[in-house]
Amino acid sequence: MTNLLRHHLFWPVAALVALLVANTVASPSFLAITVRDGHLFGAPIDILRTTAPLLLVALGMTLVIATRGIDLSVGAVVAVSGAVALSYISSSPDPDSPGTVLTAVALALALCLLLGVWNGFLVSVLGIQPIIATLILMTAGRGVAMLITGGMITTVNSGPFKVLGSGFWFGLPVAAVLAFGVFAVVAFVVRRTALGMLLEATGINPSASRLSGVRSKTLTWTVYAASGLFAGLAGLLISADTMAADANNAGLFIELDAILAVVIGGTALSGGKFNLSGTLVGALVIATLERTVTVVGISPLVTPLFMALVVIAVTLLQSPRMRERLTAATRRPVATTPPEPQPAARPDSTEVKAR
Amino acid sequence: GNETGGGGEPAAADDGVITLGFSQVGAESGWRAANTKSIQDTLTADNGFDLKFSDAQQKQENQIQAIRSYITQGVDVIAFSPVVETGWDAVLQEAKTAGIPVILTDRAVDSDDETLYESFIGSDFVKEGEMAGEWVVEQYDGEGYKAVELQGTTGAAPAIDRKEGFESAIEGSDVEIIDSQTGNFTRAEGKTVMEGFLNKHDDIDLVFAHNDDMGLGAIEAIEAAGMTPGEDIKIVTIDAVKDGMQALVDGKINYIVECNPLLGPDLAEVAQKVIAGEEVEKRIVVKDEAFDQAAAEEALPTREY
Amino acid sequence: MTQQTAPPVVEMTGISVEFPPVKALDGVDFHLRPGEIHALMGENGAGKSTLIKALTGIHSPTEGTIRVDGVERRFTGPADARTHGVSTVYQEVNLCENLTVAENIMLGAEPRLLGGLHWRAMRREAATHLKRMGLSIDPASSLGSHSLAVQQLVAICRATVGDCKVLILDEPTSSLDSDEVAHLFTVMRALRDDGVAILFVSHFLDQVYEVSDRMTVLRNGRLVGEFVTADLPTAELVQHMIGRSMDVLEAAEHVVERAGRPAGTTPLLQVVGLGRKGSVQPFDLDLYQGEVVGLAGLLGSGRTELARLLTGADRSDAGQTRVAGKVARLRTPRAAMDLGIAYTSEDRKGEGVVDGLTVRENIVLALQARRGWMRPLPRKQVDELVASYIEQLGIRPANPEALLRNLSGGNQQKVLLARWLATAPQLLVLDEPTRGIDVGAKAEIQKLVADLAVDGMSVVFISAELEEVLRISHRIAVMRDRRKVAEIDGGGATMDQVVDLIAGGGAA
Amino acid sequence: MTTSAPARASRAWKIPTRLDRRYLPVVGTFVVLALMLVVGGSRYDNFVSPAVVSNLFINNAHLIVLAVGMTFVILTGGIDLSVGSVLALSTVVTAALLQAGWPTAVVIPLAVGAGTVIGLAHGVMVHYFQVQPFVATLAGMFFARGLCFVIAPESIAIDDASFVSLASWVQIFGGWRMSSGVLIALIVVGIGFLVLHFTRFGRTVYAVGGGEQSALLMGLPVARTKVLAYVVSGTCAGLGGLLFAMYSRSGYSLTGVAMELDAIAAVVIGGTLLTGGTGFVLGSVLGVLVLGLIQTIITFEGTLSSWWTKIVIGVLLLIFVALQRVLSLRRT
Ligand SMILES: Nc1ncnc2c1ncn2[C@@H]1O[C@H](COP(=O)(O)OP(=O)(O)OP(=O)(O)O)[C@@H](O)[C@H]1O
Ligand SMILES: Nc1ncnc2c1ncn2[C@@H]1O[C@H](COP(=O)(O)OP(=O)(O)OP(=O)(O)O)[C@@H](O)[C@H]1O
Ligand SMILES: [Mg+2]
Ligand SMILES: [Mg+2]
Repeated sequence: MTNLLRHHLFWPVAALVALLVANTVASPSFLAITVRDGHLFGAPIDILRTTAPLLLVALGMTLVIATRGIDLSVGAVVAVSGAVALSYISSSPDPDSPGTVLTAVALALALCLLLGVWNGFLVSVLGIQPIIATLILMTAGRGVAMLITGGMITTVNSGPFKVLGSGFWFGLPVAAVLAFGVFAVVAFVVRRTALGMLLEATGINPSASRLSGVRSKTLTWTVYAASGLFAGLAGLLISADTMAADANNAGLFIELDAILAVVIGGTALSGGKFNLSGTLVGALVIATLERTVTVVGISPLVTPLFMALVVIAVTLLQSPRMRERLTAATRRPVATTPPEPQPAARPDSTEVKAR
Repeated sequence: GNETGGGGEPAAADDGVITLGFSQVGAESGWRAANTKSIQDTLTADNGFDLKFSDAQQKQENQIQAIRSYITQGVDVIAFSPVVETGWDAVLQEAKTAGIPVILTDRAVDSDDETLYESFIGSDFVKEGEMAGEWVVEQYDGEGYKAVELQGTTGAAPAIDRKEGFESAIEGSDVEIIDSQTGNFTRAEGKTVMEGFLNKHDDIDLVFAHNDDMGLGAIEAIEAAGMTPGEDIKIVTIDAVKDGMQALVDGKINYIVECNPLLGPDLAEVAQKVIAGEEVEKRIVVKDEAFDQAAAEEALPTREY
Repeated sequence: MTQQTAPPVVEMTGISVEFPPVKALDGVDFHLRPGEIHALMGENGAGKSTLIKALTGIHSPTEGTIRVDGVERRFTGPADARTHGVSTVYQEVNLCENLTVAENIMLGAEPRLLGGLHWRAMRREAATHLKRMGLSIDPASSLGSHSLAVQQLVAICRATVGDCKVLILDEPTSSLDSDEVAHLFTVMRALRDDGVAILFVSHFLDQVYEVSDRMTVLRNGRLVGEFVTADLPTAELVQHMIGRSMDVLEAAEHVVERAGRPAGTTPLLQVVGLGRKGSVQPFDLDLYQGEVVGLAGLLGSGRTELARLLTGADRSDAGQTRVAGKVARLRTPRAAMDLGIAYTSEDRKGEGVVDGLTVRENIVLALQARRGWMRPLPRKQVDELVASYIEQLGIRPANPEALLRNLSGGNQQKVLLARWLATAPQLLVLDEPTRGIDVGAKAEIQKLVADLAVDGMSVVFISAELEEVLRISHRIAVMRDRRKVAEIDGGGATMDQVVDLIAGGGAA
Repeated sequence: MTTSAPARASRAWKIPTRLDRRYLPVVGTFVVLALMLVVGGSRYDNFVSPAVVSNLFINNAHLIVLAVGMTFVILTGGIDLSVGSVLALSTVVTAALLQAGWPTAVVIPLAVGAGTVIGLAHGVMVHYFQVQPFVATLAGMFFARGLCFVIAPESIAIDDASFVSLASWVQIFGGWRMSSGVLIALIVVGIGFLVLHFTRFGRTVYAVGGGEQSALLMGLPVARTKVLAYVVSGTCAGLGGLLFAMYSRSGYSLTGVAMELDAIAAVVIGGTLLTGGTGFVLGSVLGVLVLGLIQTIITFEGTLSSWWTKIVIGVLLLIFVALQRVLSLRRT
């Protein structure tokens, strides 16, 4: 029990479960999943699909936050990505050809990667504080997206592109498969290579890391680029979802949701130790929370209030102070054995000479 | 002319060119972009205008600042679409003192002093909601329809007014709104909210969306749930942008009430009249049509936005 | 001088502190009397700092009582302790680098004018405090612009401001040189004579013997006993501390092969006219394989700066470096690392430890960084490596997964050393590597350095402890006023000779 | 060995104290601001006129107050995302209560007090529950916005005579205009400056930002200081709301969306480090003026489409930050 309570994912998972329970109470068939045409359907599947873009953005955000940074520009990058891809498709003679769509996707992702590199440049080379560096792109990026679409919502009809939004692979929504797949790959790479540790070291003590030979600048640069790329992919999923590129509203406030997901997942904004599984749970919590508002039927007037209370509840329960309380209440008496064995051989030499 | 000296007295249109300062709310939607385009395309040098345009990015303080700046620059006419209805007395008073006439577009201001502005050109949001509601009642009254509502941004004037209009129109009929949630005027949120509704209720007959975009999002959700929009679930929206009209023609939307963004010509006309010293109407309600499928088919080819 | 009869001003009985699963203190009794300097002794990780923190309310003991002036108290924190006359200088320098020296000293007891801070008076008072400590720095300068040693002295100044009955100094002398130490001791004695009770922690036994009246020894979180300094021979003290007799204690005197450096071969590192404006004047230095070169100098003489130029931590703006005969540009620590040059900073907290990572991660950090992120060290290899260093250096707790921030100061230092040893560099630049390390481990490290040199590693060794430098070095470069003023052979050098050079009396 | 002390002394004092490094970012900001005025003045007629400069202050009085509060929080190493929402809440409270006929003298302290209470809640969450400031204040942001909607979703005009007369008080001297809002804002700046530089609380704010653990071990009242910093920020947001209500004579629940970013940007542009411990209130004021000036340039440009507006704001911000960075980097 104690171990369970102390586990860093306990409260986020508890929150997720609580939300699912609330939904099921409000709508008993909530958890039901049906199979239609070999595909899975139902609210949980919807949630997986709506989590997808947020998960991608939060993934990049986690890495950025690990290096003590923050990326406010992801929302704008989402908008740019959709705008580029859809503008390309809609202006191409054959929107239905896979070639067109692939080019559009590649174009959008390349541009977003570039935007990420730009952020990385400002932060790691010019040394501008991350929040301001990315604020620049947050403002200008949306302008660029609007410039591309002319401020209108660009709509396309393209079979291959629609697959991204509403297609199915292995019975699951393509968006979810993609996002969770990318997430898994990145998590694997980060944890199986030394990348995670080096990122954490950079975030905890940049000067010590530098002296230890960690290429902090390159790493910092890389995570911003990655964040841009993931946000770009998220932008494609979002625009494919409605087959429309809305430069004004696509990804609006997604940076806040992503940061919230990261924090709910137990990663501190002060950098250092990060926790990708926590981010995953955090993203699911937020997507479910949004769904809950509709299913439970909370009036739009009190929705922000409701959100605030949930966030406050989760963060308070997760706070170190509360954990202490809870673990103190459930702790077994500590064994009174000496801390650890004496080091085996200890050369008994000392310098006792007076100066 | 492009007088910038001193502020104070407006430079009368002695050279025949009217300098007009226009402060737009922002560029929050396709509708707004069309609105901006209409104004920019109409108030051209060819038509005898020198347009100064600024985008307030949805911030009242930016808009007040822009208006003040127009006053200092001494434009001939100021026009703007207020971000909010209230809070304009002080700055409008300044414009009045400076002798610069003010024209409101799209959204009204809430002020006791009607002399602060010359005219208000725009749609009547309550009326739009009513038109939508009336059509619904006319079509489906007596069938016990259960409706869900996709609201606009919480607190925004069109959202409040359209809701009010729709509700008042369906009063007395047996159409019932069983759920209502905000979709923030966007397709993406319209879709997610509709998904939620579909999870929760299995007896939805009708969707009333405060704009086309949310309606289009709802269509996606309904299709994904394996139902046919326009048949299994009827859809009524407001705005009549091109995409919405296309959906109406395709039978996925059943009825659209127009909210006309093409205010440019009206604005140009009123501005000219005001400068010429002619009397103008205080309230110019832009004629909003409503389209069913047949009307849409006819209108779609010439749709500008 | 000791007032045997005076009732203790601090009386701690049966104190236990736990950091599950570690029991850092187990039923420790401790008494501190007014007008005495009381040394708290023990190995790294024995629980000295923890005892101090338990007293001042940072850790709350699970058992035991604390009485101050006869009244039972549990302080809520340093602020509370201070209002009751207990002032503390903790082990790591805990001051605010972004504030001025004056603020760091006076904040909390600042002079006021019309209800606000009286800056002029504050600076004036701070200046007098600084002077008492023998420091003549500008009180209006920001603390961060000063070296660690100066900061440590400032921290001590701060503790003596206002009326304190109890002054606690946790390893205050770890980065001071003899000059400053002497000054500090004068101040401490003066305070003691005024009736202040002083608790003093140090790993320098000679200092302890010089200044303390009484000592309490801890081992493994348990009390060994309280002794009158004069009555306790050094050998016995060490035995109490490390828990075994000192038969095997060999004089560390000859740990280094004092054979002259291999002549004729090209130097491993050859530096000509290397310098940096505002930091170190251009200097020449040759380093041969298998050689230990000590840097001697006063506080602020520029030893650290020189070391940083050698290792790419700072960029030089003049001169040339050759590594193994080839011109090398050491623009970053990474570039230096790739050439086999490693540097441990003297600033353990700021530039050394990555305190949020585990012991294991800290040890492999540099090695891993050099391999690049794509080639992770195999887990098995890491575990073996880490285990061997934990054993070799006596790092405790011997748990590779412990967070570094939970280690005692001395053990953190050992981990840092392990990090660099793990990279097996050709040239290792050690800046105060034995800071805060206990007697046993210090000798072990000295021996290690000597062994490494025998195996062909070159070492640059900086220490505030001149004796250590003398003992270990083949050659000693003497620094004064940010200039290299002399280079002498370590074998023949005597203490007096070096001191003379340092102070500026010798040949420049 | 006695030679060492004087030798060291001479060296220490020799280091020239031209311009304290800490002031460089602020000076940088100031220089760039001046530069922008000059460039603007040469590009647009009437740009550098008393009217424009006065308007710069009048339009941004509320933001100045927000930035002052934000400076306190950021100096401690925290952040306050709620200020935009709290500002909105304060305008809504003001408008709603005035509409309900409450006297101005009661409404004003209530509106400001609402901010204080929310700030206090943030402080308690951040300090006692160790919730990260970003999250605590993000929750506060939702909470305040939610409260706005609950009180009144639609905008409420303020026509209370005494409030309007207070709001429309303007002093004019030769082209320069000073509104009551600007006066209040300047007073707040003055108080903020005095508090930060001449009180123990103020210096402790810096100390906490420099290192919370260190400040704690130095025996400084960290808890109180941190909580108080959020209280200051909350109060400033409440006051900012009041100023905004005076400025716009209305209360509206959607006011100040994303205004926290403006406030943060202003503070950071003004040379304050987000990691805490370094920065100045006056820098933040300069930061607000920079943002205001960017907006003014946009208006004067007069032909920018909505998207170019955004892009130009971004580019100006970039030029600005880069210039400031270059100016303050030239130190050693
Ligand atoms: N915050 C903490 N969490 C967990 N363990 C801790 C913590 N602080 C100290 N310890 C453990 O308590 C023990 C005693 O540490 P302490 O710092 O008191 O040693 P010390 O005697 O001061 O050693 P040193 O001479 O190295 O400074 C060590 O084993 C250390 O790992
Ligand atoms: N007593 C002092 N007065 C003024 N400045 C000092 C003093 N002591 C040190 N400094 C400052 O310390 C810095 C140089 O210290 P540095 O660390 O390079 O020397 P060091 O020889 O390595 O001494 P340390 O023993 O502190 O490591 C300079 O910034 C110098 O201004
Ligand atoms: Mg210790
Ligand atoms: Mg040094």
